[in-house]
Amino acid sequence: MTYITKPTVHHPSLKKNALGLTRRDYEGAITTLCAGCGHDSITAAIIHAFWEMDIAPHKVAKLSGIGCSSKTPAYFLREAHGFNSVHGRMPAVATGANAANGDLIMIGVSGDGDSLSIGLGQLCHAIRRNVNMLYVLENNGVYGLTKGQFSASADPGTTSKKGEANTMEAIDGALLALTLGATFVARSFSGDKDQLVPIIQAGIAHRGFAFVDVISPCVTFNDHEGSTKSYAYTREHAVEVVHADFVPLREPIETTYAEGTVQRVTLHDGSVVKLRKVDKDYDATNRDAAYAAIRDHQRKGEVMTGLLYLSPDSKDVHDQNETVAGSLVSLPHDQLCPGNDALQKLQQQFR
Amino acid sequence: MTYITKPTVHHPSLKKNALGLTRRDYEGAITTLCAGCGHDSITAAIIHAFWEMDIAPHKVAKLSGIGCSSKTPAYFLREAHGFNSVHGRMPAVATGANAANGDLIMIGVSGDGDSLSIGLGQLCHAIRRNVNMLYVLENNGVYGLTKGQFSASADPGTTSKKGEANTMEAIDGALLALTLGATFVARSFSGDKDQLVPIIQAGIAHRGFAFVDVISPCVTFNDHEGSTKSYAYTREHAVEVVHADFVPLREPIETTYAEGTVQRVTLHDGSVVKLRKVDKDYDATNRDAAYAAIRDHQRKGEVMTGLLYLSPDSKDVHDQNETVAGSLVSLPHDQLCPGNDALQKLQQQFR
Amino acid sequence: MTRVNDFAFKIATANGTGSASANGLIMQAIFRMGVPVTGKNVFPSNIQGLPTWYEIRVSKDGYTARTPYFDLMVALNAATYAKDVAEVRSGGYLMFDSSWPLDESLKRPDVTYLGVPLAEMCNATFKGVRERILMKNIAYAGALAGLIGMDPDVIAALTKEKYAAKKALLDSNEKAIALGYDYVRTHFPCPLPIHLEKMDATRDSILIDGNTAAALGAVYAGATVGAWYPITPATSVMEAFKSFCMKYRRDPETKKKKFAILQAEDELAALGMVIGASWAGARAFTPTSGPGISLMNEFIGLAYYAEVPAVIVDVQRTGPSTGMPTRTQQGDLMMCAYASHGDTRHVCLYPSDPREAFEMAAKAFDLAERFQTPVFLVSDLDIGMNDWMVPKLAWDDAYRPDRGKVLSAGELEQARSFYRYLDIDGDGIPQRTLPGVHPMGAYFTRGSGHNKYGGYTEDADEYQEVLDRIARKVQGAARAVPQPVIRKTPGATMGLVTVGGCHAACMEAMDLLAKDGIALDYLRVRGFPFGDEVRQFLEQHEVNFIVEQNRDAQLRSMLMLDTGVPVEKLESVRYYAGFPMSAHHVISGVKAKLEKAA
Amino acid sequence: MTRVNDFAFKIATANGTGSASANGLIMQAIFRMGVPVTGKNVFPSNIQGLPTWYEIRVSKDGYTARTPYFDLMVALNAATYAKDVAEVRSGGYLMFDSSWPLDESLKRPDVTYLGVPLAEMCNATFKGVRERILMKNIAYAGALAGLIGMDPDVIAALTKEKYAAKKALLDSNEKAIALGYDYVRTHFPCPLPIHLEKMDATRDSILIDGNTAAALGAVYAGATVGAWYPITPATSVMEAFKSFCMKYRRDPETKKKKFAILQAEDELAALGMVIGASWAGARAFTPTSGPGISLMNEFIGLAYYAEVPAVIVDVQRTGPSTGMPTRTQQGDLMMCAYASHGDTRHVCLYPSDPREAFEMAAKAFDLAERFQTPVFLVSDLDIGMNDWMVPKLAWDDAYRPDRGKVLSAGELEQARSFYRYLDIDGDGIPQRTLPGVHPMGAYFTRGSGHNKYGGYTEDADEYQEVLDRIARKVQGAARAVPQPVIRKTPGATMGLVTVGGCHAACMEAMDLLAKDGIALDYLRVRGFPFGDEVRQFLEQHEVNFIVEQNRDAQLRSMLMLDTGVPVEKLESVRYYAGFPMSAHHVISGVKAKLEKAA
Ligand SMILES: Cc1ncc(C[n+]2csc(CCOP(=O)(O)OP(=O)(O)O)c2C)c(N)n1
Ligand SMILES: Cc1ncc(C[n+]2csc(CCOP(=O)(O)OP(=O)(O)O)c2C)c(N)n1
Ligand code: SF4
Ligand code: SF4
Ligand SMILES: [Mg+2]
Ligand SMILES: [Mg+2]
Repeated sequence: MTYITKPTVHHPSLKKNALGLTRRDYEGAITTLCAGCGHDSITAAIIHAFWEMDIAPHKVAKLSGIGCSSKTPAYFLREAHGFNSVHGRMPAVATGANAANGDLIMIGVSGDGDSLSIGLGQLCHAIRRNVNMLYVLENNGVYGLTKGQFSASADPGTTSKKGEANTMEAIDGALLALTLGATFVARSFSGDKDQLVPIIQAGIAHRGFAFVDVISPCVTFNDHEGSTKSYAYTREHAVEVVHADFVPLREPIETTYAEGTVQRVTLHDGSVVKLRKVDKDYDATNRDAAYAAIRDHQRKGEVMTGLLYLSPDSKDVHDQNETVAGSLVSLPHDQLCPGNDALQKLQQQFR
Repeated sequence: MTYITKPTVHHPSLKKNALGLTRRDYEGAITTLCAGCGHDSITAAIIHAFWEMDIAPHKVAKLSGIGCSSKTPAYFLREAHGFNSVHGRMPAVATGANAANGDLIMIGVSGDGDSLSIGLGQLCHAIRRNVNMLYVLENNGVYGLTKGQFSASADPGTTSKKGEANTMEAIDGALLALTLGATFVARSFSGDKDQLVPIIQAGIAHRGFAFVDVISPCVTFNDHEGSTKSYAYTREHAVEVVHADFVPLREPIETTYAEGTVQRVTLHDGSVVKLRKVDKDYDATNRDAAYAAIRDHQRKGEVMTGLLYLSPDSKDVHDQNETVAGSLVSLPHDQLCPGNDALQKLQQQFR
Repeated sequence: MTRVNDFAFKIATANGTGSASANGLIMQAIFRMGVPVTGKNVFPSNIQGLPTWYEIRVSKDGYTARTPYFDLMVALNAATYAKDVAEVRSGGYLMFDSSWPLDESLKRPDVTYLGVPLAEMCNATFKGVRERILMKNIAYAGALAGLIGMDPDVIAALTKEKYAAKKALLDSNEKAIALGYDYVRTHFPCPLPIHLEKMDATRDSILIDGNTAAALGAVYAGATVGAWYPITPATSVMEAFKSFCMKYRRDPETKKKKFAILQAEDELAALGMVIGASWAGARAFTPTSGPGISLMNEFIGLAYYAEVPAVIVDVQRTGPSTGMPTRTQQGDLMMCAYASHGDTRHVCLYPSDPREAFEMAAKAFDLAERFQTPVFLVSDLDIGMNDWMVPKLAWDDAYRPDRGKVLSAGELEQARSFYRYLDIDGDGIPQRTLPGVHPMGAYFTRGSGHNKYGGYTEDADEYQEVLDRIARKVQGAARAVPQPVIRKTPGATMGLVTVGGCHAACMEAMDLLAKDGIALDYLRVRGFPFGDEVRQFLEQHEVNFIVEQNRDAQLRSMLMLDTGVPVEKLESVRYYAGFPMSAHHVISGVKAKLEKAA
Repeated sequence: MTRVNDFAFKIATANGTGSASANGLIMQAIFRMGVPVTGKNVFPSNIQGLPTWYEIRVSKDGYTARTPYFDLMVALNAATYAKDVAEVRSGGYLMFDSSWPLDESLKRPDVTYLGVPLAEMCNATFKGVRERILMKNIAYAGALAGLIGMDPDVIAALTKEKYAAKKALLDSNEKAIALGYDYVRTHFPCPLPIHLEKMDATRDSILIDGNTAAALGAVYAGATVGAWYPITPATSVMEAFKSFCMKYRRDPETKKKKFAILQAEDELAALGMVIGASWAGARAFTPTSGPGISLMNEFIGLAYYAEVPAVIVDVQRTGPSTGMPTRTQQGDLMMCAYASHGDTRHVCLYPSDPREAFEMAAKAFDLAERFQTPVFLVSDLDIGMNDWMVPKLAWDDAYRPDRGKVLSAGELEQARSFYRYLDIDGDGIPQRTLPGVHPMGAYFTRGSGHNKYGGYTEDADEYQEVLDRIARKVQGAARAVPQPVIRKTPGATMGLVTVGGCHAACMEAMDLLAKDGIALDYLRVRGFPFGDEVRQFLEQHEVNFIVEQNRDAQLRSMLMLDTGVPVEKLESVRYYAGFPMSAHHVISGVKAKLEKAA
């Protein structure tokens, strides 16, 4: 029962962030996922990322669809409003929430079934709209909660637990996002917290849709040999091309790296993402290069990870709409209602 | 009223195909679209393509969603079964029809609203599944039938008739299809019948999902200055990189072209597509090169046309499923029903 | 027989030719003469070239229902001549474009034919295909003006207003009007026996369609987020909302917007956006039609069970499936009331005309927030897209949105505890908090099983407790929705019961039936769940004629289920072939039932 | 008090630990002893680690309904000890794992505690975490065997059958069974007063779940295309269909498949595929649950209006919205009957157990093709996923599919004309053709307005003619759906009316009520539209208790609407908190109503 929250007794020894909160304050209910599920590691990374960024939990809205992955918002940020919506339709709910209150810090969590099958259209359109949110796709190649059917991210040739081979093309979320003009595209691995945490942080700070595809093995249904989404396979085939360091606005930007190995991207709020390049020639602000590189690695049987693409000039829904600053929710009624005089005047038109 | 069919009196002078049919025999009801609508030209190209391929009209199933474009199946092949389904969901209906009867020659017609908004998920999954059908996206950048709202293929910056500018990224069907592993991707222009007809023919012969994006101006709502889907704009900015000639199986493959300018691809049924390359280095069987080329042209403000990509080893739904040859519909019941003896035997398991 | 200010005429053209502005001019001119008038646009589901009609009824008594009896046909579409000729009332008139001869087979001896060479005159007067076509429309308006005696000054004034800024257009329009007007005045005895005379019956009224009015209601109620997917006949709701917002809702200095309109990728997404926005605290809505409601079913259930406000405007069209998108029907009554799997029941509001569409649209937001549930504004194509004469709209500036039990940061600070789904005062309505406001307000919204504390549950009792409370809550809305309109007739023992846009036809029918000695009490439901008043009315009458526009007697079904009144008391009178209901449908329906009983 | 072959027990574990095979073994052993038995799996909506229960009822009288009275609790999950202890009947037993001491607060004086050191014994006997956990389950089965007197030979035989090919596993299993069995035999007086004795009451029966049975029905009816999207509790329908097809439907030589299973991207697509396949002439179906039906609403309307066959299996779960996905309910009755906007009405079949699920699944295809309309097989989680004892299935080899009025190429060749939507013989059912067959058969299928010739129309009369015919056609199905089951009791003046899986509880309740002198006639509806028999039954009885598993009395609503019987005659008895209905729900419901009336 996910509403059994953990005791919140504080160990005085726990490290506090600028708000005086410990990591415990960013936790949620006890997980009900299988022991060893990749999704739980992502939850831990999310907790760490928010804590380190000194974000007040209640300023956050956490949303999801349906699936094992989509349960996880219950397991972090207990002081944030959560919305476990319907299968595959979280992007729309998030889009609406963001339209209403652009001040909310929004994180959406989804699975590969939720995002790439039933929810594919909504995901694509949220990307296209550039809704200001962090979108974490917890990608295990299967439908965990319905017990192990192939999802649309299952690679061709990958076998199920029972030994059946998938025959269809896989949908690659990162390629898809780039094709749709996403402004922030990353891929990581649930087992690589060092890589994942700064990506999440950059994604939160990014103004626009930050798409993060995280390979997150399903220990119960897709962690066997023959699976390309297992721990073993991912550990072996993941290749980091670029490592993101996230530097919040108020921290001074410290020491320089060797020329050419670091790329700096300043985000909308003044924070900086420093991209330490493993591949010297990789340019994380070049959409087409990113696409080609992902395909290159794919051909080599590798899974390319890191913050793959970041658009420096991202315009989110509100920028495009030219909405007034702040939240529409807090506008007083008299600013919204034209009043009876205006109505009477208007009606001259209708005569 | 689209059921008013044209008189089918035959002019003895009309040219006949191998079945003894004239082009008139491949027509349908009189169009109810606006005079000058691009969709009508595509209808004409479809009629021509089927006639020239000597396909018996009643062997064809023609399907569509909802929209001006989706009305067009009523205007060709009156002797073919037609299915004007619901908005955006034709791919599923086509997938089912194909699963039932793989012998049907299937053509789906859709619009950019139908395919890229409400139907985006279904289109993507039909591509991924590689359903054996020709899919014609009649792309005008607007919702014609609901009077001119921007569709998801409207380019950023393009203006509506009222002068409003679109702010969102366009979804490029060809790039999307390539990203999803489509086995046949083409782009053409309703005003270029010479280019379009052989593409349609190759698409029909292709075993798998043949995706054809046809820029098809909406004269009523999107043919003004400021539109990137107008006749004028498309005429000016379309760049053909490769021209397809379709050579049916039984015709001898004639004369050779200068080395390097023609690429031959043999289709599943033995037909050949000859690709006359405008750009000598273009390789229409290289998915990544095609993607990069489309993007290149896009950056130059050009619309790249032609048969952009063709996979020589396409496996369709039935290949993947390993279905018996022929249609499932015609299997006699005794081949489908295991009978009572088998049932009694089976039930030992349930005790 | 002379009939002043009491007749109907119909204009047959092809769509996409620009006749809309001519028809608008005619409507407005009659209205400004102080004569009650309504217009019904009968248009095809395509963009250009197919037959389209505009029907105008002039009624000194203020009847606004459609009438199928046309005294004058303006037959300008050769493709529909036969049909149009057949529809003229015996003794009536047919005006046609005599630039071409009319086939003799189309001539009826009981109809007077008025040939006006519109094309010929326009071709002679104007240049270019486009202008000639457009001006032919204005010319027929001019001809009509002459035939039925519209006031030339009113027309002149209207034209001047409209083209104040466009001198060239003004000239052409004036010229075209004169062409038609002068021709009929010289060739026919004008005005015809059916004609207009000035009255003073429209001073406090406006001409407006229901979609525009509903959009205004949303603006006035303070809706800030609109999400939609285009669909006939609901599209103009959002178009109007947008244009009103552009006018009233931009920061005077920065021009920044105090609203957000999201053109969603489909209807599922549109309602998802509304749910997200409402959850975040905005007033949000989505307009759609039947197919959209079908697609929204899953999300409707989520909003119901997770108790998220949402306003859904269903501008009904003829179903099932794609049906006839440009024809009207009341086919979604049941679906709106019970949409989604599992046990659900939804608050519905039923406007009967644009004025109620305005008022109820605003009301819908109050109810959605107060009861934390989806609320349907169940309109239809006839109300939504046609031009109705209604009393002027008024707004009470004292109005403040009823946000329901939303806890502020201060209240949360004070509270010792907050449990999202707890019924603290017995009305079945729990307290609600908005994201971003206060840590104490945090809860987890879900469509899966939850207990009254907001926790996930699979426990039978905990689950049932919440589900039962929601049933009580929605039943409670019966007292908050607009109460039925009831009109009693002394001595009546039978009732006439209806919903929505059938009102106009029922009003007229009752007057006519009364002349035949058939006295009826009247009730029009305006909200669902139905309240006690509705049940009592039905019980009090020996028999109730339930008048509605669908095949399956959906209103009657809902009345049976909600009030328990036996079917024997509920005689069904239906018309559902796509046109707005007319008085004659009601009258013949009632009479047929009475005869059967006798 | 000794109770032989008439008791119930419950096993509490955590899910994902492998208890399913132990429970299966227990069920089968009892069944093979010739003793009637049913099992109900109460599982959480997650994959591993949450509480899960398996309830087994042994009933020499063959009662198969759930009973909430447990004589013996096998409490192996510390997380639910308190709840589990509370559920034991006074005088009953509780077996627990005594490897750890039981908290004193959990002790009840009226319950006998039987500690078995399962973990301890297994840890001593087996190696490795996985094997220890798995064998602990088998050990509790062994212990149970000893306690309730299962036949050791039967168990031994079953184990041998199951692990015939896996010697090592066989050894471990035998060892684990012995551990439990021997322990209880040495420590407690075995068997307990509640125990088993051999009978001969299961010879002609099988143990099967409804989803497997429905899948078999689809195979036997000749379904070749299955499209689906995974959803609890419907998933196993397609899994079973697939495994049966792999067994029976592959070409003996090439191994090529005579079927196609499409895992769709969502439920909208799944039904779209079914419609496409049916239109092309295949028998096609999709299994789903409530949320899926909600999503399918638009396509359902298309199939209804364009008259395309489609078989939809709704394995209902607890709603609304996501609800409790692993609990049962009959919450979709209304939705299935009236899904989609506009006027629609759908043929529904209501199995009450797996045997009927088999028969009606097959029947559904005949009806869908004959009436050219969507047909719903309305099952539920209890029927679909639980283990039921039912009479053996039988198949009539003389069966030939009823394809309805499908014209062959030859017939088309002969015909002078073919019009898709013409009613040629008065039954409301038009003729149909398949694509690819003959040029004469070509027509245009559409969800937009069409006339009887299959042409597009916006004409009022043409539209109505088709819509009215469809209404007649579907009403005609009332005579073709399975007729109600009726059981009369001499002297009864009251009726008990129910649907689907409530049957078992009603049967038992009627026997018990009869003992209290309450005689009832019985009717179970099996198909919709309801026929005359149903109406007559309701009318003939002073009062009818309508028993169902949903909050809003959906069956009663449908009876009211479809038969016109007044609500006063229809007393609602409901249980809807997620467990299968028990006799006591029916009895207490009926008695409460009778007392109120008295
Ligand atoms: C409309 C609907 N259809 C089907 C389901 C059943 N369902 C629940 S979760 C799920 C798939 C989840 O897969 P994924 O998103 O990959 O999450 P995972 O469990 O693998 O983390 C499905 C099909 C549902 N809840 N709703
Ligand atoms: C569920 C649903 N929503 C909305 C509509 C209304 N509608 C009809 S056509 C259309 C858009 C068509 O655009 P497109 O596919 O681009 O076709 P075009 O008319 O431009 O050829 C829409 C939104 C509908 N028919 N069904
Ligand atoms: S089933 Fe897979 S995805 Fe779900 S909780 Fe278990 S390991 Fe994680
Ligand atoms: S509105 Fe546009 S798309 Fe539709 S028929 Fe006219 S020109 Fe073609
Ligand atoms: Mg997954
Ligand atoms: Mg379009």
